[in-house]
Amino acid sequence: MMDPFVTFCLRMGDNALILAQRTGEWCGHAPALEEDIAFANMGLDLIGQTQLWLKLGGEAEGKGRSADDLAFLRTERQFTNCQLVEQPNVDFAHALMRQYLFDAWHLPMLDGLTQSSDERVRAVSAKVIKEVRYHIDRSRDLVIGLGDGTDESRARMQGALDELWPFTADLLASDEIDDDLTARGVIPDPAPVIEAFNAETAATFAAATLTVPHTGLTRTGGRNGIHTEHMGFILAEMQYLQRTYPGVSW
Amino acid sequence: MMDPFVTFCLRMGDNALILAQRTGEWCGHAPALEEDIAFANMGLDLIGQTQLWLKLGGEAEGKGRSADDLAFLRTERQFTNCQLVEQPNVDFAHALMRQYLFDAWHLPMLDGLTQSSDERVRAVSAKVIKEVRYHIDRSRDLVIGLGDGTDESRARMQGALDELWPFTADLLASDEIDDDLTARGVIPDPAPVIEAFNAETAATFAAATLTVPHTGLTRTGGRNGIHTEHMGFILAEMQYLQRTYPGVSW
Amino acid sequence: TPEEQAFQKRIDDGIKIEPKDWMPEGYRKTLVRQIGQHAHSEVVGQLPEGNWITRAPTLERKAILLAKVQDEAGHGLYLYCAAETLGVSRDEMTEQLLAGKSKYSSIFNYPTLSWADIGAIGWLVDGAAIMNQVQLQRCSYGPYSRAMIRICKEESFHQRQGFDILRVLCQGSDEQKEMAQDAMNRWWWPSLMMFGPSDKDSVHTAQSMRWGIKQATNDDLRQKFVDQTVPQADWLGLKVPDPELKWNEDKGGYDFGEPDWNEFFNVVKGNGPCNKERLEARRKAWDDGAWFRDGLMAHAEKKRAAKVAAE
Amino acid sequence: TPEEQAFQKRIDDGIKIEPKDWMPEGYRKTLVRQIGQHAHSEVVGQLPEGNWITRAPTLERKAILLAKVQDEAGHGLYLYCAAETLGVSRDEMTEQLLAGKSKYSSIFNYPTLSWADIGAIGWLVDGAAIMNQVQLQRCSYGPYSRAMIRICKEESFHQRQGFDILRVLCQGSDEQKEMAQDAMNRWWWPSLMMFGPSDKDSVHTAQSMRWGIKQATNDDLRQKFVDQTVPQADWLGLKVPDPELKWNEDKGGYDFGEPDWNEFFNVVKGNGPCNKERLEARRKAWDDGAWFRDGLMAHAEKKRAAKVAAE
Repeated sequence: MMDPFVTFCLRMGDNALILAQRTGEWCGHAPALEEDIAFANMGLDLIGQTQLWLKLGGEAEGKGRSADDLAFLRTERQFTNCQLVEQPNVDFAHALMRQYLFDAWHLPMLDGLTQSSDERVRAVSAKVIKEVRYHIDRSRDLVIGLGDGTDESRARMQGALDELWPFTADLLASDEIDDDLTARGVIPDPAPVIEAFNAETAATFAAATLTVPHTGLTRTGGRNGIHTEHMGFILAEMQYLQRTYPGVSW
Repeated sequence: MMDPFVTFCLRMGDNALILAQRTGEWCGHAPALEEDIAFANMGLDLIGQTQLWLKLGGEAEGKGRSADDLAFLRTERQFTNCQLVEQPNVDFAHALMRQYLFDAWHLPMLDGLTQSSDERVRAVSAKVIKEVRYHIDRSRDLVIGLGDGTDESRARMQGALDELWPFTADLLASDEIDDDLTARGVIPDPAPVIEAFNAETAATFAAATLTVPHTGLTRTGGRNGIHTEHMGFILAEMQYLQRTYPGVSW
Repeated sequence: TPEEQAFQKRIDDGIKIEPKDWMPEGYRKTLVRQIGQHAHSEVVGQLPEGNWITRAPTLERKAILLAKVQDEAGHGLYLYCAAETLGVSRDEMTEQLLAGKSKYSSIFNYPTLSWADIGAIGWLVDGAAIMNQVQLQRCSYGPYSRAMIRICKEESFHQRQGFDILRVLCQGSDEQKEMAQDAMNRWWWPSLMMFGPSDKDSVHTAQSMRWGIKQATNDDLRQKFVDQTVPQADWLGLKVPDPELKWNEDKGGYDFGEPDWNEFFNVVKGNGPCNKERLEARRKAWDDGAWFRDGLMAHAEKKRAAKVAAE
Repeated sequence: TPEEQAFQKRIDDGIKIEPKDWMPEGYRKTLVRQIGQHAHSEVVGQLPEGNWITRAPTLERKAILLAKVQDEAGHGLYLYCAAETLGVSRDEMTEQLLAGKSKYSSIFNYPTLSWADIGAIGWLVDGAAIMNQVQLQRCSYGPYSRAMIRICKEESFHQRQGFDILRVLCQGSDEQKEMAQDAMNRWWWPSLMMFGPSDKDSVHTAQSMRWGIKQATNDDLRQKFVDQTVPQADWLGLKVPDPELKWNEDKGGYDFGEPDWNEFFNVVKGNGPCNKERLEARRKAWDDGAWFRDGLMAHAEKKRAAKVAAE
């Protein structure tokens, strides 16, 4: 088993980093100037969160790896983000739904983490949770507004929900690493986080007139480094400069 | 001025390589199984051509760079392919039109090169020209068939032609490097190549009921390492493994 | 019936059944299903490997991979032709695939996550496929048998190339070895599942064998595959991810663990990691390509009409 | 007319013109055109830099770039608001941009080919923009002047960050220095062209200056920019790609070569390297986003109706 605390920090950091990559792709291409601004801002928050978590992970690991080393010099199987965040920007509905589902887990998770037995985790999550409250207020409003909008906007949001819902299994999964950290009070018990996620999404999708698909299909593995085929392309792009010019400063 | 002969070999090889990348993206996604086969086959020919030209360029350069070194370890500004071949696969019409325009230059160029004063160039082009005759027979037939097909197929082919035509300027360009090689009989005079290109495309577009756009817009620079913004992403993907695991065998 | 008896006698005598010969409806149906699935597998099989064409690490490897994927599309074409001799068109079969009514090999619902996966697919997946296809060369239906003979030649070539990718990785850096072992870990069990469920759970095996469509049982083929592959893994220095794997002197073969059949049936049902992506990619190719197929058809029609008018 | 005289007097006295004040139609039109172009430039300006967000080499640089692009979109918003005070809506201005009737700064029609380009855009392009915007802070039209004051603060921050990217590259490896010099070679002349044609060829300058819309001539601003930038280039160790560049002791400034105005007018006409890509990207964003804007509007309408019904 990998070091649980390091793994936890990498999972948190990788989620933020890969979601930031997808978010950053919208820059200049969003459907309204306000969304360009919001997505850039969200990307900025997520990169800040990446820096905090990966720094903490690198320090805990004790091999001298910086946040940048961890972001730019690991390979695909070493990334532990959930598969949800790597899903492509098929359209803006996918981007919003991906963000909302992530936020719906992220907020109660962070809420639990602010009670962590680990001081460093408390400090990071206290900082991050403020941003995430703002994110979910925005993403929830948009999911409701577009679900309960025109026929087309509802169809697009429902389509995005159908495609992305199976990936929430990865968000809500826990394994022995989590068990160990939960037992030590470093991270919250998964049950209330899942409960909060379910309550949040049930209320929102009801207001949005959207329906959670009941196919039973689940997609998992990201937290253990098993990704979808999109991931390799994300990394090739993200890491290109660091890989091409190794060891220099930027 | 860079060594003219080396530059010429790189330009030929880079054209083939980057077109092969774009061609390879279709694998499994073409509109008919026959096209999957044809595109894979064309990609295969183009990679073979890449190997021949880059090997020759590397040998002429005399710095011990292999074809793989040249393909996987140069950076964007060092690639000398024309901008046409890096244009994206917007739809299959773009892919076919890009291929046809390239073939329409490639064939007369190779025809001239088979008369080169340089024996190595004669040898490579004699081998390559057989493949390219087959390529243009195919791409020409498809351009005509789809131009003179349904309203939609004509509109798509015309759209692709409108977008890609400005890039033919880069294909047909020549500079002092070419002048030097022409003077030494290594490469053909540009005039008959351009004439052949014009005759070929005029006849084909007439049969295809397509019209060359007369905007006067021209796009050039690829042969001197000035690319479109697509190029960096092509290279990030193509070179990722070699950049990530430097110095190993594959 | 006397027809059925004569039919069975031909098969027992090793005489091939040809398209125009009388055949039982069940025989025809079984073949259409099997050849169709096989053809679809070749077509869908382009996708996981195609995923690495633009990222192949050398020009040589890129060329080999392109050639391989081209072969697969070609195999798809032979097989659709073989199925068409039974009175079902390629377009019909394609529609069935896209509607989710016709299956393809479940192995292609796993993602290719590293370059080593391309090696593992060639070595393990094509290896398992060949094991199955070799016996199909003797299939009682002539067109299928002949298609298989052509295909088998190319497949064994593919297997050697896949093995060679892993050989180089296993002789390479620590990271490359790790990449190879990781691929082995992920592809081993799905490859074993390629032979289908155990004979006792296999619905079609007995009848198919009687009809000469199948020459060997799933379990026999699986055993043969394991016996052939484990020494190759040893040679490569890769660990087979099966704690129960052990040489059994008595039977002259390996004992090995049971694949996770829940996973198998789950993937068959459509819940594998890439089922959705694979079908969507094929649907998109088909839908986006409609204008292309229609355009060429319209042009051919214009040419034909012009020719008729000129005569 | 007396109105015109009173208007001109206010301007000469340095009193700002506000939206509700009387103004000559030409003044209004000039401002709408200029503010609109300026707003469009901020919006289109997201694209060349946005091109490197996913590829920024460190987390810190990625964050800075995201913040910068966010600022640009924000500036676009301020400026559209300023223009709206003159009676033209953001949607109208957007339609004009997308129809190719309204321009944006030609500099954004050049591609960003390397990471150093992000540095060069910050240092040179934002540097030139600030030179122009600083004087616009004193523009006679109140809303525009106030928008400029906010914008200038952020822009000078951007310029320093761009300079810092180049500083690190110039102190880095040979390849990094080469990357920086290459960016300098490509962005220098287009940056000089940002001030517009020489005063003698500039149609609007004289009237704009009389109206207090412009406080300095194109050539004066260009000279100031060169004088400010050349020492910075020297400090970085970058060569300015102008063989005619020379310190002129008499005028206390640099002499420098003439930009290629043919290139300039060609790019303005739409024939630059990325004109087509930029406009298409904005058109696609707008068209693909129609369902989003319509959806939110429909929802707001439903909520409003429900509220009315409840009252």
